[in-house]
Amino acid sequence: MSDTTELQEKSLFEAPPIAEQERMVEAILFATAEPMTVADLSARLPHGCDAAEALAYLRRRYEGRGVQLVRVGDAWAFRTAPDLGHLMHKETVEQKKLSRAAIETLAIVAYHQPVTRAEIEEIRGVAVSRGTIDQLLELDWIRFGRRRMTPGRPVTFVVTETFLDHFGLESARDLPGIKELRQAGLLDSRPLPGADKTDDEDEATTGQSELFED
Amino acid sequence: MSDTTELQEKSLFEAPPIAEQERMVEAILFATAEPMTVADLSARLPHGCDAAEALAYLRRRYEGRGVQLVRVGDAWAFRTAPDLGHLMHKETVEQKKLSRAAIETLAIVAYHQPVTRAEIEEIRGVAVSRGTIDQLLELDWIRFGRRRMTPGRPVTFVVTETFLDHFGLESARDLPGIKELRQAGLLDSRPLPGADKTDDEDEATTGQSELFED
Amino acid sequence: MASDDDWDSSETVLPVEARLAAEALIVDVDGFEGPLDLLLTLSRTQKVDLRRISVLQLAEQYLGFVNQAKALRIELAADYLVMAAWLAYLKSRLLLPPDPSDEGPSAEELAAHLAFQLERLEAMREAAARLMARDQKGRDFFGRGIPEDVTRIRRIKYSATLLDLMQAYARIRTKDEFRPFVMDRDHVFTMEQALERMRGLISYSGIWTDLAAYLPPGWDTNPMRRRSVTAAHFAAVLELAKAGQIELRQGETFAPIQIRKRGA
Repeated sequence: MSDTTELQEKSLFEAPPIAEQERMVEAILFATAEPMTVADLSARLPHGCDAAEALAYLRRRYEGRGVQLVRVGDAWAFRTAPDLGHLMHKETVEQKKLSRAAIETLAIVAYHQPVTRAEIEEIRGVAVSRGTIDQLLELDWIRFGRRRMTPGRPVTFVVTETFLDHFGLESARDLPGIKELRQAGLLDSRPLPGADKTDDEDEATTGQSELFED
Repeated sequence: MSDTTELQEKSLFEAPPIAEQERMVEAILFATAEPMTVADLSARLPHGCDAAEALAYLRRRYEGRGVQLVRVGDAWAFRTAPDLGHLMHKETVEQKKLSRAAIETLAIVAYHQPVTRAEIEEIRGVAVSRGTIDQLLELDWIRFGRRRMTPGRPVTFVVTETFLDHFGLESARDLPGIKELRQAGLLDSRPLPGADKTDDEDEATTGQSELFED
Repeated sequence: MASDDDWDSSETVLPVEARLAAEALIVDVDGFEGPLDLLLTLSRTQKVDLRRISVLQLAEQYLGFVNQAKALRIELAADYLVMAAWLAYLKSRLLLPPDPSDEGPSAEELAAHLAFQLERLEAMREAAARLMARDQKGRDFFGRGIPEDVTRIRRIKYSATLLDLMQAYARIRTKDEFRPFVMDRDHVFTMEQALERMRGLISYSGIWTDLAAYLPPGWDTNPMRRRSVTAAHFAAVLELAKAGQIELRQGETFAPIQIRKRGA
């Protein structure tokens, strides 16, 4: 017992050299397919290690290699270099084709997050089907965010770390063109002048052919 | 059109530089679900590549790193460096009460040390399982004392520093004696006739008679 | 309802040229994702930046589309018609001089908002395309193929208190030679007895310990005895606390009562 406390105390003061810490982070990240946060790594490393610093060294070491250390939100993971994808045709995962509605909804969630369903519908100008949202939730590309503090307290949607991982994004801030879109005011939620919404929320798909019948 | 054919022909004769081949092998071995032979690798690499040579370079590059390129039969794979295997474990600590048999055995050792196994069994009135002793030894709460100078020279057990630490005692003498136990109501204050005699006999063998002074 | 017959009849009504032009525009109403999508498609025929689009012209194009659909007896969903009605209103507002008595947003504000909506939808379409054109995991880059699982080790930490140890020893010592502690009145434990007992025990309790741990062995099986012994010990610890010998605490109502020696 006293031996272990002594050891722990010693390790509190003497962390392994940074080169060794780098090796450890390398081993841990190589072993997992999922991105790991600095906190996850710290929990696995001996006391006194600086996971963030080790990560910085490791990232530099793998620059230009066939495998790269990439940032995914708050987490880190090794991924093969994108230019070598053609060698991996056997590993390629057959992806379910996403509908245009699903792709657009995903983009809207990513660029406008946190966003409510009503806002998605306003931007697309059409009702969002339950299946579309369900498909994106199932892929773990979007998830529920906080409720909006407005009447009805609607749920919001945000993109996930899995989404960032899939599209090789460090964070949602790195979405292509997001800065320009924001500057152009295209990510603002701008209500229709005058309080009432004229475009009917009621997306009745029932044929109103009788209006055309002469 | 002619450009592409030219390019293809060129690649037929001119393999990518070896550094590039190394990157390719690195990416393939990282991403595949199984170790790969030189033949497997060659099949995936562009024409004219030397998978064996690329492997040799790659192996050297990973020497001393947190992951290593190892041979698995005829095939190659990345594996965690053997000295970092401990990072692949996650410990969870669970609190558990000591079993009744263990705590009783421990109490006997504490009160009667040095004590032989036969003596413990005599006091408890039941056989002491090997597991119970082992558990207490493993906890470092008891240890082997001197051998008793009696026929068979049985080993004795005594309590350890760790034991004293855990129970907040300075020495085994600080254990509450029979008198205190009795006062505390843990022992009947009116022993049956003959009980004292047994007590005395015990004390003689324990060498801790001062603990039991009435 | 647009049946085959309707199609045939419309073919006979309209000259071929007009029908082709209409088809080029309409193609398939189901192909549009709502009126806004249709408006966006129509606006492209203006071949200008969406910011400089003529909403008036767009409204006319849309209304023309709806009229053609009507002539072709194509079934349009309600939202297309709602949009048509709104655009007709907007068109008249844009053409007429502003009414000073009219409160609410001006026609220009409404037109600007529509242009904004179109621009925003277009921007999101482009963003979606750029997103999908990115390198994707499982297609362009890959994660570890042979993840090494983390082995979970469950370490069990055994604990025992001094009281456990003492009680265990007392249990052994009372088994044979001693008569187990039994009161004359079988099921009653008095406060005085508890007090005397606790005075002896308390000096070994430097740490917070549940009061329940102090109850004498053998009193917890019979409910009557358990009640009596619990009440007696509870009263006893109150006495001891009053005398300043121990400290008492309880996390919340009905939570276990814990005691420890004063000054520990």
